[in-house]
Amino acid sequence: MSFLKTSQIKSPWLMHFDCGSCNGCDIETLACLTPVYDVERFGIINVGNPRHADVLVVTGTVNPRNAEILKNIYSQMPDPKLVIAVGACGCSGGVFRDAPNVLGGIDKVIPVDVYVPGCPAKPEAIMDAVVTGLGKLKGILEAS
Amino acid sequence: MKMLPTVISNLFNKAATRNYPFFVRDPFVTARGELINDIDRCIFCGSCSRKCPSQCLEVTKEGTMGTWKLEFFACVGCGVCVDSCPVNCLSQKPTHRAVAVVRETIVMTGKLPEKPAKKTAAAPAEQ
Amino acid sequence: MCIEATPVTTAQLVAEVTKIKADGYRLVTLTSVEIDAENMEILYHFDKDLVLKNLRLTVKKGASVPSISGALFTAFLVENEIRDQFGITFEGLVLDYQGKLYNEVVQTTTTSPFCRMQVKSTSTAAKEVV
Amino acid sequence: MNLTTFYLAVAGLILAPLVGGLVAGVDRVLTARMQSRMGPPLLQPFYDVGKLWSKVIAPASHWQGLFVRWALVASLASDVLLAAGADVLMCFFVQAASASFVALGAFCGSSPYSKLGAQRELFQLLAYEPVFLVAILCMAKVSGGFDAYSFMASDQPLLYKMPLIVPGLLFVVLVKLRKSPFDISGSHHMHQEVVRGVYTDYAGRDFALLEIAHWADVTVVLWICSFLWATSPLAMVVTAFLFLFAALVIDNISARLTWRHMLKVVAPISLVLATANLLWLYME
Amino acid sequence: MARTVIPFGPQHPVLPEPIHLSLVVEDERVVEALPTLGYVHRGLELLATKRDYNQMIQIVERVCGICSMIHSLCYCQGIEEMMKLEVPRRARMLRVVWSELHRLHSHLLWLGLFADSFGFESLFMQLWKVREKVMDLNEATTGNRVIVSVNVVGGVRADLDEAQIRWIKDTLVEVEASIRSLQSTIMHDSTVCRRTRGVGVLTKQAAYDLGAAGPMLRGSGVAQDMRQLKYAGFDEIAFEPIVETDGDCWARSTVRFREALQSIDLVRQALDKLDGSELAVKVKGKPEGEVITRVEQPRGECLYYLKGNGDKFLERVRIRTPTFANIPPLAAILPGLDFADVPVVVLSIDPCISCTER
Amino acid sequence: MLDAYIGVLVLWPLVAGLACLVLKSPGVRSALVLSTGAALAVGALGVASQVPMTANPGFLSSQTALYIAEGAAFALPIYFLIRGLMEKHVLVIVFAIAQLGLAAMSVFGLAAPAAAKSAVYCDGLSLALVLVVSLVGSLICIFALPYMKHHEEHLHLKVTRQPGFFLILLAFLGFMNGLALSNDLRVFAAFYEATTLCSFLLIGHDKTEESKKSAFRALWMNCMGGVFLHGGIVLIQKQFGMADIHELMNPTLWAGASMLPIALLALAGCVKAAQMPFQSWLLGAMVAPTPVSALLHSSTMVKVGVFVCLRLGPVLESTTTGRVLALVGAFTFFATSALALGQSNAKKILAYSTIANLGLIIACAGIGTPIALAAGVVLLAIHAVTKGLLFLCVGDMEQTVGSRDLEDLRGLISKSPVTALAASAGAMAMILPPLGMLVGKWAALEAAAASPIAMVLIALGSALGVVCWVRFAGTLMSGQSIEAKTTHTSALTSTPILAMLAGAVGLGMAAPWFNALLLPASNIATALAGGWGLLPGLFIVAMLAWIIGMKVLGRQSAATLATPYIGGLPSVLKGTYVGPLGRNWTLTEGNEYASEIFGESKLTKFAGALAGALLLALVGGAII
Ligand code: SF4
Ligand code: SF4
Ligand code: SF4
Ligand code: SF4
Ligand code: SF4
Ligand code: SF4
Ligand code: SF4
Ligand code: SF4
Repeated sequence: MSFLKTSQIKSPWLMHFDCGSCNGCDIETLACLTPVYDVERFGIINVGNPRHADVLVVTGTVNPRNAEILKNIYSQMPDPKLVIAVGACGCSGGVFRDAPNVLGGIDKVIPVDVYVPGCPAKPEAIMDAVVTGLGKLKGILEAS
Repeated sequence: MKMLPTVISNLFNKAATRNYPFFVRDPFVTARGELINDIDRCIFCGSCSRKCPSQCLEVTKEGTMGTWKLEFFACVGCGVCVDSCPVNCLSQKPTHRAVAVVRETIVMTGKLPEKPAKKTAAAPAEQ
Repeated sequence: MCIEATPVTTAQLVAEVTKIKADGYRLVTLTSVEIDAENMEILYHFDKDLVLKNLRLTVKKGASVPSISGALFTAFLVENEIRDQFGITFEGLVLDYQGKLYNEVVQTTTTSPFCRMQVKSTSTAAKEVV
Repeated sequence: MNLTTFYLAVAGLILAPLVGGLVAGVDRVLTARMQSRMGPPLLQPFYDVGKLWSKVIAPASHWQGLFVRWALVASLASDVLLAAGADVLMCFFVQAASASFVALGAFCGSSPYSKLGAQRELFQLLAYEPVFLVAILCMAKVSGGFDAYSFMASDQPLLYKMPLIVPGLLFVVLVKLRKSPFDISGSHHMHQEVVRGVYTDYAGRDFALLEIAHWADVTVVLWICSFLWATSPLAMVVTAFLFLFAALVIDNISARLTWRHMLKVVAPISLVLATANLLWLYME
Repeated sequence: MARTVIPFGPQHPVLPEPIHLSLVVEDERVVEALPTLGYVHRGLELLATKRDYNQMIQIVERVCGICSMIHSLCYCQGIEEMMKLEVPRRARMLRVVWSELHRLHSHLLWLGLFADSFGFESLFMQLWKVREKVMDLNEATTGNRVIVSVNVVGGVRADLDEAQIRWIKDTLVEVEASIRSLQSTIMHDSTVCRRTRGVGVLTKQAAYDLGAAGPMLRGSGVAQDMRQLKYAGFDEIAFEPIVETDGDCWARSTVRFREALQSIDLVRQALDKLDGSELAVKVKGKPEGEVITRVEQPRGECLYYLKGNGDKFLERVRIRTPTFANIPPLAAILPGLDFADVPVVVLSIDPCISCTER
Repeated sequence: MLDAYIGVLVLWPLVAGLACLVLKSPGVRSALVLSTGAALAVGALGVASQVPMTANPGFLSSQTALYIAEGAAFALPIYFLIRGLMEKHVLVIVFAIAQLGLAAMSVFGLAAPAAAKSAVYCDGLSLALVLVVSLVGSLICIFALPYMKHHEEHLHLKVTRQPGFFLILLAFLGFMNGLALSNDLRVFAAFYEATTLCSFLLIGHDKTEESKKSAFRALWMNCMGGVFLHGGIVLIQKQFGMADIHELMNPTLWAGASMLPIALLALAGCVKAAQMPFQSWLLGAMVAPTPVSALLHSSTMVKVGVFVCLRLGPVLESTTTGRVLALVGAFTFFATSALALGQSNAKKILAYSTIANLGLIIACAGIGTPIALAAGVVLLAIHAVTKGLLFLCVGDMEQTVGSRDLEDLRGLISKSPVTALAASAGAMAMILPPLGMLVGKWAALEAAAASPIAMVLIALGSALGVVCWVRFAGTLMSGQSIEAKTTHTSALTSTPILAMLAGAVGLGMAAPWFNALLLPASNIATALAGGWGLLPGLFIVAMLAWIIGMKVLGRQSAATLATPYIGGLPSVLKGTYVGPLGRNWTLTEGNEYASEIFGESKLTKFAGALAGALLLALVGGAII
């Protein structure tokens, strides 16, 4: 693959959005950045700005209010982009599926590329998800 | 300035990083990871599904066959079902379940206990 | 088993709260409970030196209750929450989210001047509100 | 202009951004190590730029593309000037032009964070520019000329005569590298109240070019710092590295300050020190 | 004077959680501030109508992942009070162990985020590095790193053996040493003090009257901590609330820092008091009546109001979490701040919006 | 031929002005103004081709001319005195009387000085001023035509007051040319006073309370300047008995002599150039209609002050007086740049920045080396064009938007793109290499090598200037898109703007070739050996950047724009976000002025005191 394509896989900038999570998954996502897990090994930087992000990591359940935000930031990310739904909540609404102000998982609002089960998902699982997502991206890039 | 010694010692000591996918640490034996069902032993009593706080288990019986369905992506891994199973056929691996690119439900079927058990392969089906 | 709580009426409420505050209590929170199809209960929890003192107010659903946020600024959040969840309106809320604290009702028209409902600056807030 | 100058200029044009990229790589690896992490590969900054280059994204303003390219041209021009041994003062002004374009582009953006970042970028410019200028004036005073070659020609390290400008230069390096405590207008991966400040609205290809411009800038700044010990090319490299290293250490042992503090305390102090040095040179 | 409106959040890199502040600034000084909530609201108090009182344990644990253990503790204590259950001593002590381990990891987490809010990346990294050891303790002893899920009505469902107790004690020695080595940075570093001292001051009177909770209250000089109520095993444990008097961000962070060390001590005390009693008592019947329980979470006082009517579904679960109490004081100190200090001050209340909104 | 050119330069405007007064028709007025512009351009270029030169045109060299000049030395102060008495303005009265006293002493008390050898002396410096007056000044007068029409509509005047207004405006051009060219101190002084008069009348033109106040403030300060000037002249008359400016500016003449007269003249220059602490008259003058501000108070008249100082340059070189003057200038540069940063009133920004740049030129004058003087001349010329451009732009914006506050001009690019872009370009021309102002600043810095404190102050001031102008341009450009509703601007408005823009950019880019054009005497190229050679290279780079930029711009203008990043809250309505209560709230923007650091009142007091002390040192140093 050309340098440009390789670099797309070697530099996944990540953005985390807490979409109504209980914080359990948030702190595990954050833990990925810290010395013991250090995802910067894969070139991952946690950016706060959708315009710079390649990978959107979403934790938590969707409610009508944050669904708008989620849609907005997703649409502000440049293509090609990956979405990772973290935790039972992000995947399906988890334990809160039946709560009155919960619409369900992230895929109710935006397309999800990788689902990470767990409550909370372990940092290792989140790293697996990024690797899986990049594999998917690589496939797309190679095909193009 | 106060952080200087820490920073310098970090620089000259080994990094705290576990090089994860290339180096995997042994899991803690007690860790509550992936939920598995030894379907041969399951009596499809439904106790697990009634107790599950996430309501992600569904146990149904039809004729001589029983079905045990787990919506894994809603399971919170609390282990309540494991504790409640009368025949201890449920258990949790110490490792986490692999990530997936599609959301799937685990469906397992087995014979109801009256007759001698015959196993059917676990068949994951897409939702 | 019931918790100890002094019953109050809507009319007495603010005076009672002011009195409790003067005794050195502070507001912990309000709890709203549905008692039957028509009636609601609002419990006011106060604390002083780890001891709770409660007021119990019974009102009709959809009723309007005087807000105590004028006397105790900190009540504004929970009163808004109760309005969101149980539809009880509070008169004289210092910061009124108009039933939209948590729940979404998207409006696309208003572009009212910014922050009519501003929070006052530190010292005055402490003084005026307390 | 003779042929050698021309070759040097071309070398400056090509090498300076590469060096800057490498500096960024070293920066990230060392920073990670100081934080007890393994850190990214050394070439990570290049991958980042490659990635950004291949991203498809709508611009936040029609003008940004223009200003990004102007900033890049100005940054590269300042490298070329320096490589060709031109007047360092002019080289500095050209580089300041680059910073101005970056801020201007940010002003044209649509996000309030971008604009706040632009304001802060200007305040930073205000804080470090005079210090940097005075440092260059000191060098010129000692070496007797304003061009880069005369800075490099002195047989005694300039540092002997200008110890007091070191804090000032370090301040400049910290600002230019966008390092704590002066990553005020936009830091790179740390979380900031202004998100990424001046960079908030730049994205995709524009952002990649901006990054290259930034590399070129970093090279110029470190290069000018290295004049302090310009007895041999190796000494210059070592000096530049020491400045970089010091900046990284400071980054890792301090919290971010506010622009108010920078303008009211840090900038005046470093300027007074630098001025004192200048006056001292005149007293001699 | 030129005014700028800054929509701050709900998605913002410096806010760990979705809260929105509409800030009006002049020269980067906040002149008006209006918070907006609702981005994490799930309505889980109302799930009580769909989940029985046992299943609700898992739900309330997820009011917030960070204090999950203490939420379920509070809830279980309420149910136990309604059902008049006597929790065995070992279970009560184990509850102290895990709740204090939670406090410890929460405070380390917070100190890291706080450092991050004023741009001190390496301090953040260092603190989270230390915290990983505590997470390992959680995972090895309970089965999960964050949501430990150990409480059941009537006791606990996990136990510690001798080897584990020894291991916990050893690890805590390391953790304590690492934390202490960062003490001077957190409390005395000049750049840190620049960003925290005198910033976001809440006076003792204001803190009390505005209903502040936890370190926010104690940082302003009020010595109130729900652990003084002697719930769980705290009746047998020597405990004094930690108080600072400055009322600024520095005081709040110092309170939390000292509490982290105190938690280590409390864990040790509780471990030493483990006896051979049961882990849980048998539960019979259904909860009935009205009860209020209060516990101290890392962020402050948490209050549960539970009402049962003899059914397996509770009639009302009402949760007042500490951050909920700290939002009004926050709203009161925002105006007048430097914009750069907004995240620092917001972080200084250790905001946990997920529990605020439930 | 030369005499004819000079005649056109000095007399034509006066005649045209009088014609304006008599023939009140607007059409005729426009024709007169336009033709004056053309005539002045011809005259100026004619003179330019012959520089350096001397001449003795009759209307300047005859005894009559000298009588007129001496008469003016009485007449003008008497007029001021009368106005002062009517207004009971003590300071005006005092200074007018002092001027009268000095005039009397000069005419009756001392022996008449030897007349100048040639009545006209024109070197690069004079030529620069003549070019500025004739080209920039004329363009501003043309711009004033539609502007004043508009202006009077706004004010709902029944009877137009434009004939008188244009008389003064045009006459002023003539006076300025005369001032630049005359080589006799007495004639020079008469023109100097005449500009004071014009300024007074024009500031007070609107006859509002505020304008009256400002006019009188300008009057008393400039009268004070006049006192310094006449004081200097009297002393020179006493000391040397000479009036030939050219000969007087010979450093050997002054070796060992008292520098007091030079200090006084410099002081007069400082007042006219509104240096700290005399800046307030120029700020007050901003109440006048914008062409007036542009013409008198930024691009031309105030240049008289720096012109005087630059003239004194050779004498000042490496003297205490010179060094102190350099400090005065550098300090003003720094302090007023800082003040400009704290302003949101666009005209005030321009005013402060003008004072600042004049300070820089005065600093060059104080340094007095040939290269410094050359830098000063470059700055003088380029500043006039650039600042003139900016003033015209602000004038136009003011009339399109109805406010002169920078905050209200935000996003002007989408309302009136031509003006906004021209203004932004002007702002850039103030700070960017290789454009002229920066080249001048750079030369000034290198020239200031002898004066470390001045260097530091210049460094500070230049950084402040960058901040101020980038923010200025950024604010105007802060709209998001290129597509815009163009408001119609009359040709008489846009042509001067575009011409000035071309001038500002072209002149700046042409800096490398100034040597040949303007400054044969002081060869700036050799003085700045290595550095100067860079400029053509930079010029090429700039052109390259321009081409790249235009291509990109062409491509970009088709792109659809992204929604703004605002924490996930952008609303479907442009310029709003979905905020509290689920409503759309307006996204207001404002600049930061760091008012606790750059606040006007505090800073002015402090800096004014310091500058005052410096001026005392200037005079004191000269006496000792
Ligand atoms: S999956 Fe579990 S830990 Fe994650 S947000 Fe949901 S409840 Fe919290
Ligand atoms: S064994 Fe258990 S699950 Fe089966 S019927 Fe009996 S009580 Fe129910
Ligand atoms: S582990 Fe918990 S959530 Fe998962 S299936 Fe079992 S009971 Fe349900
Ligand atoms: S409780 Fe055990 S035996 Fe019963 S259905 Fe579940 S898994 Fe099967
Ligand atoms: S400061 Fe600039 S060069 Fe350095 S790592 Fe960050 S973005 Fe790259
Ligand atoms: S590190 Fe913390 S503060 Fe920074 S973006 Fe992540 S959650 Fe937010
Ligand atoms: S304050 Fe609430 S959300 Fe935050 S950690 Fe505590 S319980 Fe959890
Ligand atoms: S707005 Fe402009 S044109 Fe109108 S009256 Fe005022 S100054 Fe004159």
